[in-house]
Amino acid sequence: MNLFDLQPDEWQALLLTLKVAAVALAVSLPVAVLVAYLLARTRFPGHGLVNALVHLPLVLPPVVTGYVLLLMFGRKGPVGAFLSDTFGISFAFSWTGAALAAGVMAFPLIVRPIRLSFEAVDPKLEEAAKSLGARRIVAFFTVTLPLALPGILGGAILGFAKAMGEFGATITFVSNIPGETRTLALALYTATQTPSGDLAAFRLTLIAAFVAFAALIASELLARHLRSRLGGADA
Amino acid sequence: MNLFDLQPDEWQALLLTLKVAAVALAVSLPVAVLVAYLLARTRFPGHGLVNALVHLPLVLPPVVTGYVLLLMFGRKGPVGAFLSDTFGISFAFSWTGAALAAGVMAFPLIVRPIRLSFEAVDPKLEEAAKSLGARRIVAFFTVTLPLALPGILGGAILGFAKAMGEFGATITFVSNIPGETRTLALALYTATQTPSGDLAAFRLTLIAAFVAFAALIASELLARHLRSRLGGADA
Amino acid sequence: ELTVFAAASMREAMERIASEFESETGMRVVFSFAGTGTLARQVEAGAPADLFISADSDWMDYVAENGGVEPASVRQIASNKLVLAGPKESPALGLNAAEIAGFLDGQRLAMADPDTVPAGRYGKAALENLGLWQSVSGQLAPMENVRVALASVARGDTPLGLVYRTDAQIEPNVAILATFPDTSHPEIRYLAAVTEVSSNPAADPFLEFLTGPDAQEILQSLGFVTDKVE
Amino acid sequence: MLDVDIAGTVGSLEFQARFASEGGVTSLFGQSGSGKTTLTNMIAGLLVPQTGRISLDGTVLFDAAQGVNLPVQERRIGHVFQDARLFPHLSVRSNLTYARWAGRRKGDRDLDEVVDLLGLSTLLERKPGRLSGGEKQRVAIGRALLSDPRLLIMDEPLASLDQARRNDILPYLDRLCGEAGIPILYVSHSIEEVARLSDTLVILSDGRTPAYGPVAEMLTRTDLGRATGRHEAGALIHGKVTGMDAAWGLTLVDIGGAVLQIPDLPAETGDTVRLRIRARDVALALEPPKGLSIRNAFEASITSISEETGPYAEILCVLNDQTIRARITRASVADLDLAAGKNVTVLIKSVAIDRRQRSLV
Amino acid sequence: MLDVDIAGTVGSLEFQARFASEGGVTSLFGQSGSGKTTLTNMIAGLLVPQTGRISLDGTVLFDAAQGVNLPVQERRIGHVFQDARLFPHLSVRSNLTYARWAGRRKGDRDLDEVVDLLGLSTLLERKPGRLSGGEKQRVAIGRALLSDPRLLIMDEPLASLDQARRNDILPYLDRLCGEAGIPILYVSHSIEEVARLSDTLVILSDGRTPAYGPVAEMLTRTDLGRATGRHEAGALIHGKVTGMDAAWGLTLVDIGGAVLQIPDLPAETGDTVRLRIRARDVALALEPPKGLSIRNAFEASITSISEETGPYAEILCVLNDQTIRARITRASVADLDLAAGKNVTVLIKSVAIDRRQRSLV
Ligand SMILES: Nc1ncnc2c1ncn2[C@@H]1O[C@H](COP(=O)(O)OP(=O)(O)OP(=O)(O)O)[C@@H](O)[C@H]1O
Ligand SMILES: Nc1ncnc2c1ncn2[C@@H]1O[C@H](COP(=O)(O)OP(=O)(O)OP(=O)(O)O)[C@@H](O)[C@H]1O
Ligand SMILES: [Mg+2]
Ligand SMILES: [Mg+2]
Repeated sequence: MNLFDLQPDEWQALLLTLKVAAVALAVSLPVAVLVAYLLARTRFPGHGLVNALVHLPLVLPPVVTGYVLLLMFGRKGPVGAFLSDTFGISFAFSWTGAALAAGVMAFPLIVRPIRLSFEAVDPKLEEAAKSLGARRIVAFFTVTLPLALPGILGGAILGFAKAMGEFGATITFVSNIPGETRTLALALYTATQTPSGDLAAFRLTLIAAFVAFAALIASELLARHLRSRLGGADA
Repeated sequence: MNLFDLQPDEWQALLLTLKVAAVALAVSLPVAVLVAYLLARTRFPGHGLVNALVHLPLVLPPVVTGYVLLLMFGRKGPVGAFLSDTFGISFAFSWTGAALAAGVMAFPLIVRPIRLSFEAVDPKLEEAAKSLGARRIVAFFTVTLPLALPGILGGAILGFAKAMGEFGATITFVSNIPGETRTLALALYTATQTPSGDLAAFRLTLIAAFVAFAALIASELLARHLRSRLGGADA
Repeated sequence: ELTVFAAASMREAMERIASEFESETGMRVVFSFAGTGTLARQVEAGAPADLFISADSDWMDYVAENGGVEPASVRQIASNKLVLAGPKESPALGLNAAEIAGFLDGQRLAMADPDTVPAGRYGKAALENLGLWQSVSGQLAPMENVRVALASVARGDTPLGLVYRTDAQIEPNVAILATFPDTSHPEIRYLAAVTEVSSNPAADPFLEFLTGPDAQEILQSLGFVTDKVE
Repeated sequence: MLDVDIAGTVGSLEFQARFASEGGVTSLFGQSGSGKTTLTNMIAGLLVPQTGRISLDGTVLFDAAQGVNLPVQERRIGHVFQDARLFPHLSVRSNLTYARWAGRRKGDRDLDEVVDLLGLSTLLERKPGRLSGGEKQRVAIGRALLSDPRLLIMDEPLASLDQARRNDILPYLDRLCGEAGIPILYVSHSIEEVARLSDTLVILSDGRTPAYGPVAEMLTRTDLGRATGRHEAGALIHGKVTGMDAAWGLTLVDIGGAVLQIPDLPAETGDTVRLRIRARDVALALEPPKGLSIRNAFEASITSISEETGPYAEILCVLNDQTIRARITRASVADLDLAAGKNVTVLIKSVAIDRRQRSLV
Repeated sequence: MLDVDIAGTVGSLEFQARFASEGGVTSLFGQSGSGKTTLTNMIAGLLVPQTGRISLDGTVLFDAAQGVNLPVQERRIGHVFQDARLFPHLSVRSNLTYARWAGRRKGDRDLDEVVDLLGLSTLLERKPGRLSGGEKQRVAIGRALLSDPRLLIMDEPLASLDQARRNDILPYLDRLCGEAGIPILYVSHSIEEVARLSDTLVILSDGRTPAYGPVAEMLTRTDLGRATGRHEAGALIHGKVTGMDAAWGLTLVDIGGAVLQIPDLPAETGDTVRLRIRARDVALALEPPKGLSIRNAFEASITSISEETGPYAEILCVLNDQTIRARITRASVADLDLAAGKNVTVLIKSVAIDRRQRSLV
């Protein structure tokens, strides 16, 4: 068995992992940007509570988060039942559920760097935008957001990496179903469950590391590009 | 059983968790600051490799990281054997090992926000410091580091939360020994693994959430203080 | 296509049985392996599983009571033995405090977590029953599952592990140093049942197949005890 | 037009400002730290005063009593900030046109025209981080000019520009104000610029506005010496262009009772012009001198002589009802035996009244 | 003292600069975007030229051929940046003393003295974010002054300061240079400042240094009109204080062949002084006039008359070997029938030569 020849089930797990991580990121990133902006630039009642909720998945063991998701979004859970009855959307034991778990677990990691970046954008530039007639939302999209891009990228890469490696919440929430929810991390776990699985586990580790490495390189290149767009200096 | 009366074993787990998270943070934060600075401000051969290594614990399932730690720092592992022979330090099955696992897992989360903050410090201010006679290291400690404090705080709070909640690597590396390595996360997991453990799990969740909440509030206050020290505006 | 939620420790056996079943009936079986507790809660939550295979009777009772599986369909498919595993070429060990303490020599005894993993609960019961709990409980290394405990012994991080016979048998780097008498612990029962949500016509045949001669032979070859199967 | 009467506390500054201006250029003049930027920020809506009222052209921008506080983006005030505040991620071109594509301000001012005026044509694709100090400031000016403002606030916009560039920009601002009718609120340390450009002068001192009024009046007030800077004291006189001397490039301006010859004045016969004549450029003689290169000499009578401490004396002379201010040594006052009521010949070098010293009214 | 001969490319600018100065104040003068900041950054070590050599006081700071490139922190150059670059997290006091506690620069200049000079005493505990524009700039000046520099680079340091404050700071820089012997490299757009302060003037234009030399010489060069700004053209003359007229507050300065009366000159009998006399302040007469408030009149002979286009003529006169420059209308040249070689009476108002126009040598 050649080390660099992926088996069909490895391919499956790899593609599934990329799909899950990508969808998790795609869905949670906009929400994270919004939450980060609210946390950074506004004071509202419940500010502290939102902040704490965002961080909760980090503090709790993933199994608990997965269990909470199961209780909420499971077939019989209040949210799950509602979504399934109203929109026909079901997260239970499907890759969408894996993406949900990955997204929730990655959320705090995405929010924090973005929030820091928003806080670092000089409000004077937003004032300048407003004095030129831009409404708050326009100023946000034309000034604040572009200037916070390095942080958004940083948050995204942390979140993507986390989503790729998420294990505990995923296996608890959507179980370990091949082709549906068995991502690389879960396949790796499965491999370790038999004595003969060491080689398979090693191969899977390499695959995961390789993908992560590729994603990081891409993000570094993008970050460098972003920085050079700023002309290497502040105005 | 009163909900707010902690049981002795809950107390034990809580204190252990705080100890483990605090030590993990105390040890990894300085290293993270150094690594973040190198990644942000220098180009050296192996830059990409270091960056990838830092993120690896995030991408791999925690169990794998725990397993690697076991291979390296276990009694028979190369580093573990060396440390134990030379300094009599052993990480195996002790709370120090839990701190090591928590530190390693939290590391990427700490590095990223700090790195972003370093990148956001205007190099022109460092130039100004040098023109006033400050050597690079002095400029770092008097200008760059203080200006990156919000990011360092942000990284620290992410890292602390992660260290508090770390589960997979810890249980794999140092097992789940009450009083020694059974942190809140492991105790919580333990509770969920028995059919009758729901109430205990709920209590532990509350405790963990409460501690995290307290830590977040503290960090927010500190961050606000930092920002107000800057007079609310850039120079 | 049949979906089976099975305890992770059964992986090797289940995959072999499934391929046998597939070649006989043409029905594909898909497994989700995880800890018994995890799976039990999922089955309770209405997971799209047809069969649930538990490594623990308490969890199966729990699921049956909470309407996860059809209580009438629960059946035992195998049982197991507990052993003490040590490095290869170690001498056999007597199940008494002195010998065990001597062998451990201050190091830890790896076993599945008595608080979370069925294997750990059985192990604890056995140790208590033999009057050994007092002396070793301070020296335990409770692991997330049996495989991790066994690997720890195989690597030499711990000199001794209390594990299932099935696991110890396949691991080439360890030897079985002692076997616990069946009477020292509650019977280690592997139970299978059809879930409430299953409407798959192949569920019953597979359940049947598990207790059939082909499956039992496979289980036996992997070290499971099959003589008590109904 | 612009009516301001506000008060509040900003940091350590007790702020209280009151002035009104009738359009044209209103200059804010005061020492560093006197509150000029604070005042402009309040008018722009970036800072909120505690009490008072600001109205522009009949629109109430702020009224504490009525709870009105128009948001910045609805005030339509073009703001050239003291620090340029360019958008570092946008090219110079996108910075200049920001108000159009992000602020939905149309405006009919031509981008090319502004780019030419400010000499930015080779810089359009650059990011602000790669501009020099003066270039940044010019982009900031252009950005505000192109935002179709109802009022233009300029906080020391020309501080780091060279004289040649200032000489290009100032007449443009003049035109903007005159032709397009956009009032300008101008912050400057240079009394030359202020005199050259302003219609109304507002003095700021320690967060207060001790005086404001038409610039001609303000510049002849001797009690404001400290604020306006004695060296730069002078007077504004009005005149009417009566003809040209094309051969020598001189324009003849009738100031009522005398005709001045002024080089290089871009005005037509019939125009009314405003000339600022600095006290230090005016000499006095007992009788019209002969064989002198100074071309403008006319008789006027001394209305007052204020002998300050030090070697200087300030003399106000009146010709018809125009006031001229002269600054000579006390020694000369004594030598020539000058006194109030006496008639003297006022001498003004033609070249002293140059392009920077006058403005079309 | 400071020897610069460097070349390189920065962004779109082809850079090539060569000049030498013998200490004192060296001014860099040029339009916005001409490369002044770039040049100062190269001297400070913040930008590295491709080729060439920079030496200061015998120490080689940079030499491409020898591979020498002294790091910024070892050059001991106090730098007042065009953008203030204050440390936003430090109080004004900590900013001012940064070089002492972080740069291990001792220096014997007194903090209080600098704080007083710059009027910062009430601001010491503030953070830079709460300062006005001019206040920031003053802190930046103070910080550089207190860094015990071997050379002081000041990039448009007074751009946003009012006249009164400038008048306080300029003499201090003078003293710094004269008494403490610290050379200053001064970037400015104001020819007044440059003339007032400089010993050497370096003209920068499009990244090149077309001319440099002693300031007196440079200011009388008519070929540099565009660079120095015609309006501000003038000449420097040297003189010796021969006495005081205490009653009238006038100082008598012998310029060799004539004695000028100058108000308010802070000099002692016996001092040598340098006076800048702007061409526009000089009038010419055919014979010594009577009854005129202009006190300084002396005979000189015309060496050249350059009639430019437009209404003006530039006339150089010489008295002994001092050159005086006058600017009058072409009309007057014709009226008075002036020509090279002719003797005329030069008239200079005493008040025109005021405190801003002269410097102790
Ligand atoms: N955020 C702030 N907090 C506290 N004090 C402030 C703040 N901003 C400005 N000040 C103070 O208010 C006063 C007025 O500041 P302002 O910026 O309006 O001055 P300015 O007239 O524009 O001065 P400059 O000509 O130097 O720009 C100054 O003394 C300044 O120190
Ligand atoms: N980082 C950069 N990249 C590209 N071009 C630059 C960069 N910095 C400056 N320039 C260009 O180099 C030229 C010289 O810039 P420099 O800052 O030295 O000008 P300056 O003489 O100081 O002008 P000012 O008086 O406006 O401050 C300018 O045309 C500027 O646009
Ligand atoms: Mg200001
Ligand atoms: Mg510059």
